Amino acid sequence: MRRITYREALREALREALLQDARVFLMGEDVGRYGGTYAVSKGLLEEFGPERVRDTPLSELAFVGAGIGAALGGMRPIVEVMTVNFSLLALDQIVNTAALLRHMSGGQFGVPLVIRMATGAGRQLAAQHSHSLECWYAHVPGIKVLAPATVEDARGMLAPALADPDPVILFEHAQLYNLEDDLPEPFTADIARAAVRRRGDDVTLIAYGGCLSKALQAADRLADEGIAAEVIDLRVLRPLDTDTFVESVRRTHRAVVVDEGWRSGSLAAEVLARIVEQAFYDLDAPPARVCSEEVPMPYARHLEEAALPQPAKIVDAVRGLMGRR
Amino acid sequence: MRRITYREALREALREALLQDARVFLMGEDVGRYGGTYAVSKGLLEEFGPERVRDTPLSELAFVGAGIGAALGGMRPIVEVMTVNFSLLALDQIVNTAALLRHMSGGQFGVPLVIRMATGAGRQLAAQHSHSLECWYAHVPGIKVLAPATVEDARGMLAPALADPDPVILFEHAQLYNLEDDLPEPFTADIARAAVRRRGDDVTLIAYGGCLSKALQAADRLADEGIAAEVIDLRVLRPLDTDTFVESVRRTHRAVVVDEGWRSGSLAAEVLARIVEQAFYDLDAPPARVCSEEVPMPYARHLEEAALPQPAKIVDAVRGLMGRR
Amino acid sequence: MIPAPPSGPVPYPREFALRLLADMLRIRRMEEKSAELYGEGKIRGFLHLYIGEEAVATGAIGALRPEDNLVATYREHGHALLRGVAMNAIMAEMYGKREGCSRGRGGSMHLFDAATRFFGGNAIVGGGLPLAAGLALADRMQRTGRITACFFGEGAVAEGAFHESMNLAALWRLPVLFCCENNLYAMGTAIERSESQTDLCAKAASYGVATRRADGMDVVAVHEAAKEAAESVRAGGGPCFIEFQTYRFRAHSMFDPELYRDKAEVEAWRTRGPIHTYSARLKTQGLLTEDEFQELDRAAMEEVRGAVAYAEAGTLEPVEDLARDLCGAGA
Amino acid sequence: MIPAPPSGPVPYPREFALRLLADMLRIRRMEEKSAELYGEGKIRGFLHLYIGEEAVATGAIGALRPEDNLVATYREHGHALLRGVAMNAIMAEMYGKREGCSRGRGGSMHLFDAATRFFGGNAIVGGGLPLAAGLALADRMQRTGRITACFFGEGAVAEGAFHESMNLAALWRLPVLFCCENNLYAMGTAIERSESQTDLCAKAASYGVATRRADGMDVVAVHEAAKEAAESVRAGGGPCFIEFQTYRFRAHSMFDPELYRDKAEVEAWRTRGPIHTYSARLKTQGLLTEDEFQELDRAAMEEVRGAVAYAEAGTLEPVEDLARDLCGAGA
Ligand SMILES: Cc1ncc(C[n+]2csc(CCOP(=O)(O)OP(=O)(O)O)c2C)c(N)n1
Ligand SMILES: Cc1ncc(C[n+]2csc(CCOP(=O)(O)OP(=O)(O)O)c2C)c(N)n1
Ligand SMILES: [Mg+2]
Ligand SMILES: [Mg+2]
Repeated sequence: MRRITYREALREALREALLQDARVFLMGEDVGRYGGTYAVSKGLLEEFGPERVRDTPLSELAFVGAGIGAALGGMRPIVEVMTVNFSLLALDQIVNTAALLRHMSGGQFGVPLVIRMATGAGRQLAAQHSHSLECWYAHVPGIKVLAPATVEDARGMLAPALADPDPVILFEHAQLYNLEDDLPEPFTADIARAAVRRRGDDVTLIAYGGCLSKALQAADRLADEGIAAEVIDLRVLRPLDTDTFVESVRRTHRAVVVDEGWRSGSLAAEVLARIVEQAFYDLDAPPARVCSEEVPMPYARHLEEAALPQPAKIVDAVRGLMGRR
Repeated sequence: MRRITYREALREALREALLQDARVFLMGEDVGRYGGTYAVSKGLLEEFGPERVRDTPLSELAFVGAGIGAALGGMRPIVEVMTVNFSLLALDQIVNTAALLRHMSGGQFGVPLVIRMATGAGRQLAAQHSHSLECWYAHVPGIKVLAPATVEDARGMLAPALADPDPVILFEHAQLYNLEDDLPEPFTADIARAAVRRRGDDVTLIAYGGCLSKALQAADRLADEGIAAEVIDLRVLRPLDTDTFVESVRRTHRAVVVDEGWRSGSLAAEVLARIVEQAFYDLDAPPARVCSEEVPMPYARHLEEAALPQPAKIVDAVRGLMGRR
Repeated sequence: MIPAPPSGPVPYPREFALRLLADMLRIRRMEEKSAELYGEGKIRGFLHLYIGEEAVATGAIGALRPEDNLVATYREHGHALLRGVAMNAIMAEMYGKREGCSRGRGGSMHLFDAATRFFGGNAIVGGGLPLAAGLALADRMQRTGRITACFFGEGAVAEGAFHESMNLAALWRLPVLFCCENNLYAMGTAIERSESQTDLCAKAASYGVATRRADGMDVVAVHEAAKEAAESVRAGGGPCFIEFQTYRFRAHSMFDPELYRDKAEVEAWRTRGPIHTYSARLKTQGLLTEDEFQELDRAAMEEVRGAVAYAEAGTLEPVEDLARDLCGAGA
Repeated sequence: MIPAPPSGPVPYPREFALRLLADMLRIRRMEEKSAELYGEGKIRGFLHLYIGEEAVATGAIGALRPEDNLVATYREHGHALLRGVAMNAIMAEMYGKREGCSRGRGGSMHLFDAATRFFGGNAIVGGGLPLAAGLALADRMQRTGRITACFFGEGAVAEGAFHESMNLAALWRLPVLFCCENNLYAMGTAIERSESQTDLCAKAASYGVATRRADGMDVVAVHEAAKEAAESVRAGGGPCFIEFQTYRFRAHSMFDPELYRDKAEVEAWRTRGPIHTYSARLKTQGLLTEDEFQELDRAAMEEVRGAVAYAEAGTLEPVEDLARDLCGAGA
């Protein structure tokens, strides 16, 4: 049991991977000399050298594609795209090559690649630097999408992601890097199942990434009102672990999905759809969504806060489901 | 009343726009000399010249961005991206500039741009040439997304799209270009509402683009079984005209959403979520989705057919809802 | 090796010569204050300072006409100011106030101003280049006689957007003035580690574009290069690319620990500082006295004080207006 | 102006000289048959013929070693065949049969073969270049001594992917042999209307990459250029770019009405046809008789007949296996 930050947990995982497997290398903008935009890879260049901790030019399309090629060539690349906002420039390689290659080649060529990127808003970085597009990636067959929301997952998800024979995308919410928590030993290293972060029988709150803590805060407030909320952390955004949240909703008969993405076409819509498809007759009320307002993220703090999901909005949504307003 | 093809309807609309507004020009790969990949712009170069029917190099990111700049500069560009598959290379400009600019600039800079692209599968073009990513675009605030599924909409949607002060994306399903139908005079030119394409009281089938005809075929077969299906064509994918399909479902108490996109995170998920959020207590059964299988589109015809939504699958889904199997 | 500090006579009438100095001081003082305010939490988000690079925006924008278009990056405070955006509106924007030039929606990285055709403030590296090509295309098709100045850092040269935009602009002979601010680093990445060809003019020339190189620490060299280039672009000679060799004195952003360069290098470049070397030249030429310099500096600080007061007194956009301006009127 | 047809002595031992001819004939006959089968509806989707350009793949791939990597485009039937993919497997793939080299999943544009390190068949223009850089990076890091040959058309040069990949390969001195097949058109767009700089070697040279130009209609010129380039790449000299000047005799794809070029131009280029000009040279040199030519041609047609029979007899992937190979084992 050690107390470390999410950032340190990610760094430890990277260091372990670099130490244990000579095929592993880290590549991306400013991962080396600069120490990583979020200081995640700080110190790794000094320890592993510029071949294995490789700074790239500003060329998202090419270095992500090069990561795919290196994976095909026998390496186990970890490509950092800095933030999801810039990953739009690399989407063609991720979708049209990485995701399709194995199936399209009749099973001959797999792409054991890990792509890391920061995601999300909350630091007043405004419209172009605050996207949450996890749902886009979670839509694509052929890739796995992970969203570590805890220090333990930040530490534990990389190894199984690297062991996976297919492309895995790791979304690190920018608000979590400074999160500090106890790291259990041994820590779980699972990339298949969702996790129940809090038990409750009255309503199921389903969240992931940066919204998990907001759901937990909402659950605390609801407890004061005598409402026992179960909180589920999706953890794996593709393929979704439907059983875990459907089982919970069957028991609580109510669900609120919390998602930092824009509401329309959000991952929350997919979760909601699956709940309805599989637990319709167990529902006491229509499942609800708490998502971001459908506007580009504004710079001004009060506007950004108003645009994002907040514990109070989650509490209100639950009250609505419980017929308390 | 004239009988023309979807392709001819698009061409007439383009020609009309070029004739009526000197600010309008068409730009894209092979729209000129080649005559358009799908022959939509055939003859326009000869009539309007290379300035206004402008062939571009293979540079999706730059010529879409140039379209945005030209719109800012006072023109009314129509940019053709050939197919949605290649639009991934231009997504950064569409999302990070076109969609955000007006809000991010405090209302100072709007982008009156129309982007046309072919979408969808069905011609054995395999994994990289068969995407249906309308749902990704429909997720983004600041843009409008249209899906003309009829000859009338192919003819009527361009003018209002050009009149719109913001970016509008027109998805033309590649299977529709040869569709022939009567063009009513006057034709509707609406880009705000969904359309009821067939009346029925037993179940609501909701589709768009290339899936509309499949839903209508399914409705015919269902009629033989004594099931009266209402068929709704979404037409506008963003902002969704929720009222039209919710009103219908309130009446039929059952809904099946048909979408060529991959099931997880599909636009169908959003439609389903809205139905549940707004008509939960009117539903007699959980709404269902008929989407594409979650695999890269295979080349072999029998596999492609198996991967796509088909009338038979829609009929089965409806039977399921009606408790007839 | 770092070249000798800019020197030599300033070939301008006194009034214009002093205006260049005053403008550099206005940018410098505004940004020093911004950094301070960032420390106090009055300004948030990312803040990219232009300190050390002022000669580039000052000399280059001085070569533009009021009707021209300007496209900049996230390091654009100086460009906005010299383009004519009021310091009050810039400061209010960084405060996130409704009186800001983007109504508080954009912040430091997204300054916009329709009145001066300042198309912003783009936080996607290379994102402004296609836009500039498009603005120029619109001007060409409408025969406006305008040119579009597009500023970007040397780091953007590695992006596909640079390549595609240069080719489009050259192929269609669009009136774009590509202003590359080569400050040797992209965040922590030195140009040697991002470009196989570090001669950026050679790179740009491969598109068949006219190129120029100028000492970005010398406002005179910058202005002369920009003037000639702007003329050739305006005359229909097609796009022009200028590499301004400059240096960033401060960190990339307020989050940058600056592990990638040593203080000595920064200090050496400071000896080439655009403001003190230029004022020294003006003095030796007898165009400027120390008192006059102090006067200009005081005026700049006065303007900054006024801007801060304006921003402090600014109001917040009501939360109900969050979705305002998402769509245009009649949409 | 179209250069004179390739001529001059063939500097190779008879066996190798004839193998080059035989290989060009194999590609030609295979594709002529494919076009026929497309007409019959046996092959569907897109079909991009290489007819007229055979000398490029033949001469260039002949310069590779079995352990090298090959990355191609959607116009890759010939590359796959000469890389060693059985014609049976290629034809079966175009038939969409399970015996195809991609199990019928890929079709004409997505031929793959792990055994010969043929990384396919990419239908995104420029999409293969980053991949090639990555394969080369893996080889560099693993000291395999392999090189990666990457084929792409001149149209891809305008894409950002070309720019970013050339820079990465040059910056990191990766063992990539960039083989640009300049057939003067990208679908209907002539190179003059897509490149501000039509001298593609000048363009590539701006990345500090070694460049070569060769007559792509002359298998000897192609082979010599590729051999030297491959050697320098293998020796660690960094990436090399070769422009092969060639021409597409057929339409871009089976959907192309060819409105953008006139028959006369095509006819003129046909006089430079890689097969008849080469066989004529061999004959004048006494390395080939008409009977021997007919023999090679018969053999090629025989191989094609066999491949068609194989494809016809092939089986369909059961629909239940639609999702097979979506994820790897242990995923
Ligand atoms: C497409 C993209 N990739 C990465 C980033 C993160 N980033 C912001 S500024 C910057 C460095 C840019 O350097 P340069 O172009 O030289 O401009 P400078 O900051 O030196 O003025 C990076 C990598 C970004 N904003 N956009
Ligand atoms: C990114 C992208 N844009 C557009 C297309 C459509 N397209 C397919 S081939 C082609 C022309 C490519 O020309 P070139 O690179 O010269 O190769 P060639 O076909 O002449 O061999 C185009 C525009 C595509 N496949 N990918
Ligand atoms: Mg820089
Ligand atoms: Mg070509």
